[in-house]
Amino acid sequence: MSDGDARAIATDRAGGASEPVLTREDRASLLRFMLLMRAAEERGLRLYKQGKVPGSFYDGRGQEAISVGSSFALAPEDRMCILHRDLGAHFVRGVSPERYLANYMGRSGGVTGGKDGNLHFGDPELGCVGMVSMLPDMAPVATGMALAMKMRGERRVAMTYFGEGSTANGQWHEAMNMAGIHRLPVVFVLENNGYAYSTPNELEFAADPVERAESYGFHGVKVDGNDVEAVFEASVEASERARGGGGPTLIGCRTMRMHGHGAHDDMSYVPDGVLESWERRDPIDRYRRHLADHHGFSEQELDEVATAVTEQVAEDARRALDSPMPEPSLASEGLYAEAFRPLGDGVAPWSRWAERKPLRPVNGNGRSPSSEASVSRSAA
Amino acid sequence: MSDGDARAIATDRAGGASEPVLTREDRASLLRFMLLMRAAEERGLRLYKQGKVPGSFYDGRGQEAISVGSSFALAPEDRMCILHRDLGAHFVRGVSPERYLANYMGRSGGVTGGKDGNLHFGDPELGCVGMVSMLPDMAPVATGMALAMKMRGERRVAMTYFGEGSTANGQWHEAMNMAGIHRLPVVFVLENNGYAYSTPNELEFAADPVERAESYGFHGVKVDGNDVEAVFEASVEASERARGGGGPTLIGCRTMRMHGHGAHDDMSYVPDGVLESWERRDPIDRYRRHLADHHGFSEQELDEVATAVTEQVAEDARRALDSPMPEPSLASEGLYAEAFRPLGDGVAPWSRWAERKPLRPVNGNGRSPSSEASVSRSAA
Amino acid sequence: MSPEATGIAPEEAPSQTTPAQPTHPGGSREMTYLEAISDALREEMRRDEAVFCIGEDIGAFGGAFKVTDGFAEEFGAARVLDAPLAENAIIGAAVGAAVEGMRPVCEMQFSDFIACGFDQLVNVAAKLHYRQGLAAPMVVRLPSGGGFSGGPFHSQNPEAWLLQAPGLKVVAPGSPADAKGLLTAAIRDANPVCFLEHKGLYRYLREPVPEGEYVVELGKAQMIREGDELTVIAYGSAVGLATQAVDELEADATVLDLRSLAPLDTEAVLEAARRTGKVLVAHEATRTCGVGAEIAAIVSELAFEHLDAPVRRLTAPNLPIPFSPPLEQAVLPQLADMKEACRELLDY
Amino acid sequence: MSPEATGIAPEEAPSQTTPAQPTHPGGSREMTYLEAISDALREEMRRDEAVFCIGEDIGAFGGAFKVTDGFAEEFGAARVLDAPLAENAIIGAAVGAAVEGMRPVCEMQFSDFIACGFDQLVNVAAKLHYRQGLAAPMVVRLPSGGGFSGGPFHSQNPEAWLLQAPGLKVVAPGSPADAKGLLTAAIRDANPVCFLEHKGLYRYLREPVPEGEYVVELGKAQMIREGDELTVIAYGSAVGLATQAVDELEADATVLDLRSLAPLDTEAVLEAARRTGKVLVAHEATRTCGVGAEIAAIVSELAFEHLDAPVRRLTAPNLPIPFSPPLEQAVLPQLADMKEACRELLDY
Ligand SMILES: Cc1ncc(C[n+]2csc(CCOP(=O)(O)OP(=O)(O)O)c2C)c(N)n1
Ligand SMILES: Cc1ncc(C[n+]2csc(CCOP(=O)(O)OP(=O)(O)O)c2C)c(N)n1
Ligand SMILES: [Mg+2]
Ligand SMILES: [Mg+2]
Repeated sequence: MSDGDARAIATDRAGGASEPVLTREDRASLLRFMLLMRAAEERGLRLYKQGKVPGSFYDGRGQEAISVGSSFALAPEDRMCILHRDLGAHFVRGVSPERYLANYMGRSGGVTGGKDGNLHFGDPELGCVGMVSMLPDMAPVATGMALAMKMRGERRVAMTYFGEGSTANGQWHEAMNMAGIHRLPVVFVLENNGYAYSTPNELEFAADPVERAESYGFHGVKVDGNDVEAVFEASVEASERARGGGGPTLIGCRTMRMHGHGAHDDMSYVPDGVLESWERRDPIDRYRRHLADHHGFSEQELDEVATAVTEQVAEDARRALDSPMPEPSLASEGLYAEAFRPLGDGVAPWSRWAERKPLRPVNGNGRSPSSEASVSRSAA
Repeated sequence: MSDGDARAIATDRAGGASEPVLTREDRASLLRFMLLMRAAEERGLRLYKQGKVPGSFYDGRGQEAISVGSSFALAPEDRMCILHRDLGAHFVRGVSPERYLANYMGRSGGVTGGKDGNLHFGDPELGCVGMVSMLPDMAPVATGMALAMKMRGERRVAMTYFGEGSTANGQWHEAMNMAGIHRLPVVFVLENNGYAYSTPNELEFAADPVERAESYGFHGVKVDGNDVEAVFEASVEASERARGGGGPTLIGCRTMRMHGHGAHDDMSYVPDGVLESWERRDPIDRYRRHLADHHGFSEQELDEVATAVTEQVAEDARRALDSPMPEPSLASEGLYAEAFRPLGDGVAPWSRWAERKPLRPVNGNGRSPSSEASVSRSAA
Repeated sequence: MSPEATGIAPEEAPSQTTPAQPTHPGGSREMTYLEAISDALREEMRRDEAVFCIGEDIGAFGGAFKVTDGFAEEFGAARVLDAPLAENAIIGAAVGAAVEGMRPVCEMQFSDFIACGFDQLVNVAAKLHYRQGLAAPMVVRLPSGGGFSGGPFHSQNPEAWLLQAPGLKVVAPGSPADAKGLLTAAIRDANPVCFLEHKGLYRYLREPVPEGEYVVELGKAQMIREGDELTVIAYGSAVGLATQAVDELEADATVLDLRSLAPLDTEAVLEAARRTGKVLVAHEATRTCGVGAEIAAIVSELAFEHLDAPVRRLTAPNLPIPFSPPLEQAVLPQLADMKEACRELLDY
Repeated sequence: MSPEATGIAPEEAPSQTTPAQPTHPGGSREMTYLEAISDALREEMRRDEAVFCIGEDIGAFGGAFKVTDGFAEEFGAARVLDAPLAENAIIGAAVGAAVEGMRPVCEMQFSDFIACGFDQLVNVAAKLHYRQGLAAPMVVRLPSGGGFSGGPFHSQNPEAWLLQAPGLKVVAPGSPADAKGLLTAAIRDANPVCFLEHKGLYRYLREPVPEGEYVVELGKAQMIREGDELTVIAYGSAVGLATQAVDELEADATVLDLRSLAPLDTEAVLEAARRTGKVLVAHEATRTCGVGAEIAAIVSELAFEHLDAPVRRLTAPNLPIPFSPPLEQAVLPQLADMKEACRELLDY
């Protein structure tokens, strides 16, 4: 499939809305975040092979355009539940490669400080709720965040992800259905990467789950998941719709998981030639070419972005390796919360957000101050 | 809505298959089973009001055409999981009003002998698996029965029911999805009676769940749930499709729950006039008129059917009341099974089944004799 | 048995009085256990607009047991949200709303349906703070217990499942005043709290309950009777049974109402066990790996030298709760069983 | 820590030998715990065409831990069914197939995911025979346990949840031979049996296992060491730890491997408790309302007069299992903890 075909798929989803404006710098950012995700995951995999990562290792190679393109659309006050193939979204929202790598290695400098591993994290300060293993359990959670936003009359959005395999689970259905009934401001990003672990699409469902959006009463769109701007545009449209009270959107991204489910998985179940053909649609290579061909980026400029990323990851890996293991006594801390602390806002690198007003109403339907300040009386 | 309109809805579902043949006697049976359901439930409700039914009381008044019409299509070797609005199906398959009433009263003569109450029963000897409260948990179970049938290459069908409210639950989705993937011989009968307990359709879903069938890769049809022959015809078509390897069908029946969720529920949440308008579409009255107008049944004949039913229920109620309460010692029996015993076949009153061959292959892909004979070695 | 025993019908069943609570400055009013729960919920919804209810049929209908009767009128349908029949979505959405600063109170129509929302409760809600340092202040109300021919799916006491899910708090009031005070504390707590309300007590218990704000700290047991020869440790429906039994036996016994199962007031348990030397643990839930087992293990380990008799458990046996009255009565602990268990220990 | 500790990678970890089993007429072959499970499953699928497997990635891929490696080739994809990611559907479909005369063996990819199929397991499967007299012969395989940085969702031991669901049988082999014999018995049993297989033992334990048909009756504990001063009651991963501890301490101790948790071999437990007067119960699962609590309660009640020391529990505390090695080691019971617990009791 050529670049042109991919575009055709992308416009498939268009609803006539005017194109969101990406500056030159925004485009460089999109490339940079994809490169950052790839480089950080490559580094993580190396650390794993060196025995520095306990447990298992999972990455999202080949799927970088999805998490980067979708999260790039969000405002600081929006909220995310990010999944195991979506490292790029953590970087967009402000997590550093250092904290990602440290988390994988179980170090105290990791986002969870060693309490949880892998991509099972979300930085509350950056408006994220860390995923659990059970799939797709974050779909109801994101739905609940959107419910709170709607109850308070806020122009905000919750966004979450799931693989196509996870759509078989009942919780997916429950979340879609509830989101549809109340037209909640939630954006669901479906990543169809061909497989659930080893299980191919034909054993996961008999009809493309994107098609189901309609039967939940909301919009479903198909985009080329290897085209970062297509994902971005669909996400902008979905977020704007959500903010305007138009309800949820299911964005179905077709892509391919270019690595095994985890590092131990040799993908012997993937037929010959499939990976090779997807390799030619690599989202990073394609976007690099696209920037050169259509947006006047020079090879030197593009190389500079790549070099900066390489250096950043190298430096962050060093720092992550310097981070100590947690003290064993930490294990017995933090079972219960002493008090509620609200989520913070994420970084929103899209230039559009640089100077706009906050999306939360200043008063009226806003958050109850008592609830934010509320202090637990429990003995804990 | 007139009778004519209802017919229009019914033909909506038609697929061009030739009309299944109903004899005059079959039609009398359909009327009789609907009357039997209504009379038995009325009797049950009276017993409840007299304090003879412990716990609560639930019925399916107004929905008689659905359970009767659908189960009437089945062959003896087919299997059912029957729900709380579907007493008619138990009667069609061979349960007596006596055992139904005794079960409600917690007597030893009830189908569960007092272990469980309400409609939480299924007679294993008649090919039925008793429902649980959790909705719609029988959908995966029926799917599993159909899976077994398919694995053994049998031309048999599993049929189950659920209310429209239950379609919001994740298990509904999981069952639909699995049935669709493997094109299993299962017939799902959806009863949209307007409410889940007090919750109206608009708070249950944003789009009619029948429409979802397609997104699971199988047929969905809409029928007038108050037209017994329409339900029957859709069920015959669905069962034949299933037997022929054509996969599941979701039959969506529009109806109205004419009583509260349970006897304690005064239905104050139903807007004025709704019940009255549905009363005019009562499935039993309509069918009686239909038999008189189109099939030459005399008033006397029809009265005779009704009288016989009244007498049968009176007699069965007497016997149920004579049935003793179970011995307390029974409570501690039967937690574990000592050995597996296969389900028996149900009664199949449709004249078509009177002289046909068994649907199970005689050998080859059939049941493993070892598994039927297998004896538990457990200490229990 | 008639339906009002389930608390569904509006008629009132004969009520029993538990010992008076400490007097409250704001005055008090006679309330049933059910009214006390409604009262706490209403007070908190008035006080804090972040508090909202979500569950099946809780809006216009007021809930299967009428706990939220009139709430939709007072607070609007958006804060008394009728949910679709989807327990994982209810609990999962509550987690999401909670981290966003709301204070959701979920109602399971019957506690038995917690099995349908189990994953969100034990994997998402319970572990969130430990794993991510993120608080999820939410309550899951669980109408529990049997005794009215609810059968195997409307009579369960699910507390042991919840206690095996570290990160949840679990409370089980045995009196109207505690029901109000503990629910208030649960709503204000920063953690997911499972609130077990026994359906059999809904309209059976009635006593003066403090008006206005009333908080009972989570994690504190309460002494209902003080005596030196025996301690009966109970919670929920077993508290009344235990009190009645020792009163009728005129036993010199302590009755300790745990009130909170997690955190557990181990100190109060051990103090009573050491002081009396004989312990009976009583609950309605089934036996194996239940609260009784845990208390017996704690007492046997930490009060070993003080014990004058084996720690006994009075519980339902390991069976589903059958429907028919004679079967159900054979399974659920009765007053006679309680008296016999006390007598045996006293005579040991 | 490297991935093979999870049993996922093909490399072999250093293995430990458990005491020899009684010799078997059909001869025996060295197998790991994992191979013994595969072997039982393969034998039963060959013997009875009603037996089939259903689970995620168990077909062409052979399962996350490779238990069904090669099965799809031998038995065809239809009998080694790759299920969609839907645990309630897997267990529910198994119930349906079981009542139809099949013998389904479900695999949960990790035992932690049982929370996602909990409702079908505890409400449908467990209660079916009691309520309806209908047997559902099925097995749910549950790869359990931690020790390899699986984190809070890949390290749990869910047995207490299952034991609080009357109607389920629950087994937890601690050796390769028992893994084979108990799985065979589980498949042939007429009830839903939860089969807890500890992931840490998969490639760690290796011993001669009887070839061909081999059945270990459900509900029978096994004495691993016989001694008079102390009894350590354990199952699963704690059995090896207990044996090693008493051996290294050269203690005159009995080690009892429960093997079945439901039904429980209460007789064997009480015999050992009465004979030795001192009991330690050890398991990896978290503490509150766990198997340790149940055993401690039973022993304290029924062997009270024979006890020379408090019954002690060695378990994980009430915490999720953290990911990072130093944290995980702080939470899971270690050999040193086991030795210390034994020593304390011996010195009591
Ligand atoms: C409820 C649940 N069951 C099983 C698993 C084990 N598991 C982990 S990833 C995976 C496949 C997920 O596939 P998909 O949703 O397509 O996401 P992908 O990994 O392809 O991005 C499975 C079955 C799980 N995580 N959650
Ligand atoms: C999982 C689950 N949650 C809650 C309930 C409580 N409940 C019993 S009936 C009912 C409404 C069911 O509505 P619907 O599926 O439309 O069936 P109907 O009763 O209208 O036939 C509810 C919520 C239940 N039975 N199962
Ligand atoms: Mg996938
Ligand atoms: Mg309905």
